[in-house]
Amino acid sequence: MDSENIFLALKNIKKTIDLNKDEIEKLDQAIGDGDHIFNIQRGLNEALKLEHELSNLSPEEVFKKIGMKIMTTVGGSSGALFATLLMGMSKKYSKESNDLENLAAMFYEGVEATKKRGKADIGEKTMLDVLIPVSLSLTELKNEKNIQTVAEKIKMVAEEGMLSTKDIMATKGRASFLGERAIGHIDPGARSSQLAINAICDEYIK
Amino acid sequence: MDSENIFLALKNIKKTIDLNKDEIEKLDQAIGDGDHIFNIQRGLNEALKLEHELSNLSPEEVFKKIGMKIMTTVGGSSGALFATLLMGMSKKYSKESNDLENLAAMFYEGVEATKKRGKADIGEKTMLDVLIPVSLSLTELKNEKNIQTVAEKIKMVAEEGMLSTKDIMATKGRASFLGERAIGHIDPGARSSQLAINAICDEYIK
Amino acid sequence: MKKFVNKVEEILTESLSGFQKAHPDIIKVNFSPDFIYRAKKPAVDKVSLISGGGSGHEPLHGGFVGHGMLDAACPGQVFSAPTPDQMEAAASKVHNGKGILFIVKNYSGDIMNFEMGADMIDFDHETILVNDDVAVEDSTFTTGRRGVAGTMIVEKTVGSLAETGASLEECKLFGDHVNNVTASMGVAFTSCTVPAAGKPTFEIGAEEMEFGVGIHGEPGRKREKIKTANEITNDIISTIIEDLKPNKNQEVLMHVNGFGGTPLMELYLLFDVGQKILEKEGIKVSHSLVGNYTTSLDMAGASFSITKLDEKITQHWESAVHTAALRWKI
Amino acid sequence: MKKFVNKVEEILTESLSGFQKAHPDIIKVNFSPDFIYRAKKPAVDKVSLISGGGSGHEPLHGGFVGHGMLDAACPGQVFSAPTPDQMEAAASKVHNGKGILFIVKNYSGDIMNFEMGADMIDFDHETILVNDDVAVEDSTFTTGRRGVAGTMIVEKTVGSLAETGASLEECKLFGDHVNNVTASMGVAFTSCTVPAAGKPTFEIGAEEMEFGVGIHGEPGRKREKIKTANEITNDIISTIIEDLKPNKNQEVLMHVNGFGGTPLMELYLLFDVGQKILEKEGIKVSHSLVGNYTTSLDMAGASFSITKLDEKITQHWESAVHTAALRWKI
Ligand SMILES: Nc1ncnc2c1ncn2[C@@H]1O[C@H](COP(=O)(O)OP(=O)(O)O)[C@@H](O)[C@H]1O
Ligand SMILES: Nc1ncnc2c1ncn2[C@@H]1O[C@H](COP(=O)(O)OP(=O)(O)O)[C@@H](O)[C@H]1O
Ligand SMILES: [Mg+2]
Ligand SMILES: [Mg+2]
Ligand SMILES: [Mg+2]
Ligand SMILES: [Mg+2]
Repeated sequence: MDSENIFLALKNIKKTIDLNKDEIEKLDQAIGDGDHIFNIQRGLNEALKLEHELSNLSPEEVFKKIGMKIMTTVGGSSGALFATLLMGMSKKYSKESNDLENLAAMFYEGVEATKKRGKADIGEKTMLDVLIPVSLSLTELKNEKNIQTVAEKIKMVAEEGMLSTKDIMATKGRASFLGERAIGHIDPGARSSQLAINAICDEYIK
Repeated sequence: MDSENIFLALKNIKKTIDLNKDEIEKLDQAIGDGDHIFNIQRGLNEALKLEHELSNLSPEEVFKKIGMKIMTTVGGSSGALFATLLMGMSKKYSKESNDLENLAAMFYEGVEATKKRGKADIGEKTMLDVLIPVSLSLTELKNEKNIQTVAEKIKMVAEEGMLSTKDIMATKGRASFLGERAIGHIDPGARSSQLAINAICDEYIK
Repeated sequence: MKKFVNKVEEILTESLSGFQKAHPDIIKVNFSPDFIYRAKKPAVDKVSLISGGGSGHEPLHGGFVGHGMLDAACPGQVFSAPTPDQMEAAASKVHNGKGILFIVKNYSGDIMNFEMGADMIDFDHETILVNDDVAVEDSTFTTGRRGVAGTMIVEKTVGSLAETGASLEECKLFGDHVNNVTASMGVAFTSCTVPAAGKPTFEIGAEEMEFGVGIHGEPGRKREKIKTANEITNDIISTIIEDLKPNKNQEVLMHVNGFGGTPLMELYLLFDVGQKILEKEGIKVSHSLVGNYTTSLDMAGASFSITKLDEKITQHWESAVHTAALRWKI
Repeated sequence: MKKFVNKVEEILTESLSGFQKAHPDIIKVNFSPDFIYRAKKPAVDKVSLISGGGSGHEPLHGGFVGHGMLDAACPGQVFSAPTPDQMEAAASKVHNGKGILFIVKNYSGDIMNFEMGADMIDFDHETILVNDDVAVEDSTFTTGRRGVAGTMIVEKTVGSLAETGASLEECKLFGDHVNNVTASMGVAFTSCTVPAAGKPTFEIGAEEMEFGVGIHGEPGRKREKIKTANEITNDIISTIIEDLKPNKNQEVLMHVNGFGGTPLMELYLLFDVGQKILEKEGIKVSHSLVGNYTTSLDMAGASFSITKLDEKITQHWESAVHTAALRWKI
C-alpha cells in the first residue's frame, strides 16, 4: 500500500462516480436534497489535486491528509462521514502488516469512527449499510491469500448492503424525515459507497 | 335614447367582449401588460350592476354615472379614457335632437375629451384610431334616415381604424415603449373599441 | 395557476388586509377607495407625498409609506393604474398644509388617473414623473421612457427632504433632479403570471432572456440567448453609463433590484459584478441597495438602477426611514 | 438553467463578495474558510452566536449577522452543510470571552460538521438544535424534525439576550425554550433548482402542491391537489396548533415566510388568512413578520411559523436589531 495505489483507487472511484452521476443525483433528489453527487465529486476532485503533494508520504499520512481535505471542502453529511472514515483509517496503518491485514484493520477503525460520528448503525438506510458489512467481511477475509476472491466477495457484500437500503425506512439522515415515503428508494450514500468499493475491487478482478 | 337602450347596448358589448376575451388578452400581452381585457370586463360588470339604479334617469345622467363608475373601478389607461369618453358624451345630450343627431354630437364631444385626456390623436396606434374616424363618420351621417346604412358604414369605419393600428409604431400608451417591436400587432384598445362599436351597430343591421 | 389565492377578484383586498395587520405600527389601510397611509400623522407640517400604481410590484409603493418616505400610496388592480377617487381620498386624508406631491411612474394609465385625481382636489399639488428606464428610447414625441425601480430612490430622497419641512416647489425640483440622475435597466428570464390571467404574460424559450424588460413583463430591447452574469451586467451597465454620462470618480448609489423570482444569492452576485465594472470605469459605488423592491409578481430577473450622487442626494438617501420595506436609523 | 451566474463553482464566492460590498457597515466576509462576521466588535463581553448551514436560504443566516442577532455565520455550498474549519475559524475570530453558542438546524450534515468544528475549539461552547418543522413526525429514535424558518426567531431572540451579557448557559436554555414553543410548516408549488444540478430538484404537476415541503425541496407529508389559500392555511395552522397546544388568549408571533418565488402580495394575503383562523381559535397574533427570510432558492411556496410568546420572548423579539436583512429600532 502506497500513495500511488491510493491515488489509483481514487481515480478509479472518480471514474465510476462520474459514470453514475445521474443516478446518484436522482437518488438524493428523491429522498434528500439533491447535493450528494456534487458533494462527492467536489471531494474527489479536491483529493486528486493532492496527488503530487502526497506522493512521498506514508499511507497513514496520505489517508489523513485526504480525509482532512475532504473534511474542509465537502460539507454535508457525506463530507463529515467520509472524512471521518478516512481519518479513522489512517490511525490503524501498520508497517508490519501486509496490505489486506492493514486494510481490514484500518477500515474497521474508520467505520467505527463513522458510526460514532453519525450516531448510526446498520439498518438505518445509510451508507453504513454498505460500510459495516464490508468491514466485517474484510476482517473475516484478512488472511485469505487469493486477492481476487476477496475482491469478488467484498463486491458482492457491498452490493447486497446497498440494495438492502431500498425497502426500509430511514431512521438517520435526511431521508428519515420522509417516513414511509422513503421506502422503495436506494440510499444515495449507500450507492456512492458501494460504487467506490466496487471500483477498488474491480482492480483486483481479472 | 333611454336607459333601456343604453343598457341593451352595454349587454351586447359585454357579450362580444367576452366572446373575444382571449384575443384581446393576447393583444395586450404582446405589446402591453396584459390587463386590458380584465380592465374592460371589470368596467362592464360594474356598469351593468347600475341597471336598476339608473333605470329612470335621463340619458345624460346615465352616461355620466356609468362614466363615473368606470372611472372609479377600472383604472389603467382604458379606465381613464373610457370614463372620459362617457362623461364627455353625457355633456352633449339634448332632448331636442333625435337619437342619431344626439349620438353624433355626444360622441364627438366624448372623443374630443378623450383626445385631450390621452394627449393623443389619430395615427398613434391607440383606441383613437377607431374612435376618431367613427366620430367623424357619425357627424357626416347624422342626417341619414336609414339607420341600417349608418350602422353598416360605422361598422366598416371602425374595422378599418382598428386594422390601421397593425402596421404602425405606437407613439402613445404602453406600446410606444416598444418602438419597432410593436409593428405587426393590433392595438388592444383599438380592438376592444371596435368590438364595442360593432356590437352596437349589429343591433341595427338585420 | 399556482398562487395563494381564494378568489382572484379578492386578492388585492385580502393582501391589503394582511399588510395592515402585519404593520399596524407603521401604516393603516383605507378600503374603498383603497389607499395606504401612515399610522401616525407627521409631527411637522410637511409636503405630503403620494405615490401609487398597479399592484404586483410589492413592496413598491405601500411598503414605502412611513416616516421619511411616502405619506400615502394608492394601489390599483394588478398592473392597472389606480383610479382617481383613490388619489382624491388619499390626498384629503394626508394633506398637511403644505401641498401634495404626486410621484408617478411614466405610464399613460398612471398619468391620466393621477391627473384626474389631481383635478378633484383643491390643495396645491405637483407631480414628479419618474422615467428612469433606459431600455426604452426617449423622445419628446412619444410617451418616452418607463418608470421602474428608480422610483423608490426618488421616493426615499424626496421623502426625506419633505420631512425637513421643505416647500412643495423645492420637493418637486429635487425629485425631478433625482430622476434625471437616475437610470435603470433590467432583464427577465421568465414571465410573470397575472392572477386574473392565470397564465404567463409571455412565452420565453428555455435558453432565452428578455433584455430591457419592463416591470409588467413588457417586451424590452430584444430577446436574446441567455448570457453569463458578467456579460448581462456589462450590457446593462454600459447602457446606463451611456445615458448618465458620469464623470470619473463620480460616486453613485447602485441598486440591484430583483423582480420577485430571483434568489438573493444571485442579486448579491450581480452587485459584485456591477461594482467591479463600475470600478474599472473609475466610478465609485459608495451606496447600495440589494433586494426585491420593485417586483413584477413572480418574474425571474433583475434590474440595475444607478443614481449619480451629490451631497444633497447622499444626505437624503442616508437619512432615517421607517417603512414596512425600508427601515434604517430609526 | 436560468440563473445569474458566471461559473457555477464560483457562485457562492461571488455572492459573498457582493454581500460584503453591499453591507460594509454591518458585516465583513472572510474567505477560505468562508464566514460572515460583524463589521464592528460588540461593545460588551457577550456570548458569541454562530450559525450556518447550506447556502440557498438567503437571507438566512448571513443576513442575520449584526447587532442583536448573530456574531458570525458559516455558509456551506448550496444545500450542503458548511465544513468544520469554517466553524473553527469563525469561533476563533468572534470569541468574546463568554463562550460560543452554535445555532444549528437539525440535519445530520449540519450537526456532524458543527460537532467536528466544536471539537477543534478550546472555548466553552453550547449548541441549540432547531427542529421546528411539524411536517415531520418527531421521534427519539430517528433524526426527528427538520429545522426551518423558526430558526431565525431563535437567532433573533437569543441574539438579543446575548447582547445583555447573559451567560452561555442562560442563552442555551432560552434558545431551547424558544425552539420548543415555535412550530412551522410549509407548502411548495414549484421546485427549486440547485445551480450545480441545473434542473429542478423535483417534478410537480401543474395542479399539484407538496404539503409539508422542506426548505431544500425535500418531500413533505403528501403531494396533493392545489387548494385555496384558506384551505392551505387551515391545514397548516391546525397542524401547528396541534403541536403547540396554545391556551385560549395565547399571544403569538406569526411569521409568514416566502420560499423565494412567491410574491409578497400573496404572503400578506396568507398573513391575513392565518390571523383570521387564529383569531377564531381565540389566539392573538400580537407580533408579525412577513417576507422572504428562509428561502429555498427560487421555490414558489411559503411557510408559517408560530411562536407562543411570553414576556421574555416578546422583549427579545422587539429589541433593537441591526443586520442586513432585519433591522429595527436602530
Ligand atoms: N447520521 C448518519 N449516519 C450515517 N450516514 C448518514 C447519516 N446522515 C446521512 N448519512 C448518509 O449521507 C448521505 C447523504 O449525503 P449528502 O447528500 O452528501 O449530505 P446531506 O444529507 O447533508 O445533504 C445519505 O444518503 C446517507 O447515506
Ligand atoms: N395616451 C393614450 N391615448 C389614447 N389611448 C391610449 C393612450 N394610452 C393608452 N391608450 C389605449 O389604452 C389601451 C390600453 O389599455 P389598458 O391595457 O387597459 O391600460 P394600460 O395600458 O394602462 O395597461 C391601449 O391599447 C390604447 O388603445
Ligand atoms: Mg444531500
Ligand atoms: Mg394594459
Ligand atoms: Mg395596465
Ligand atoms: Mg445537503
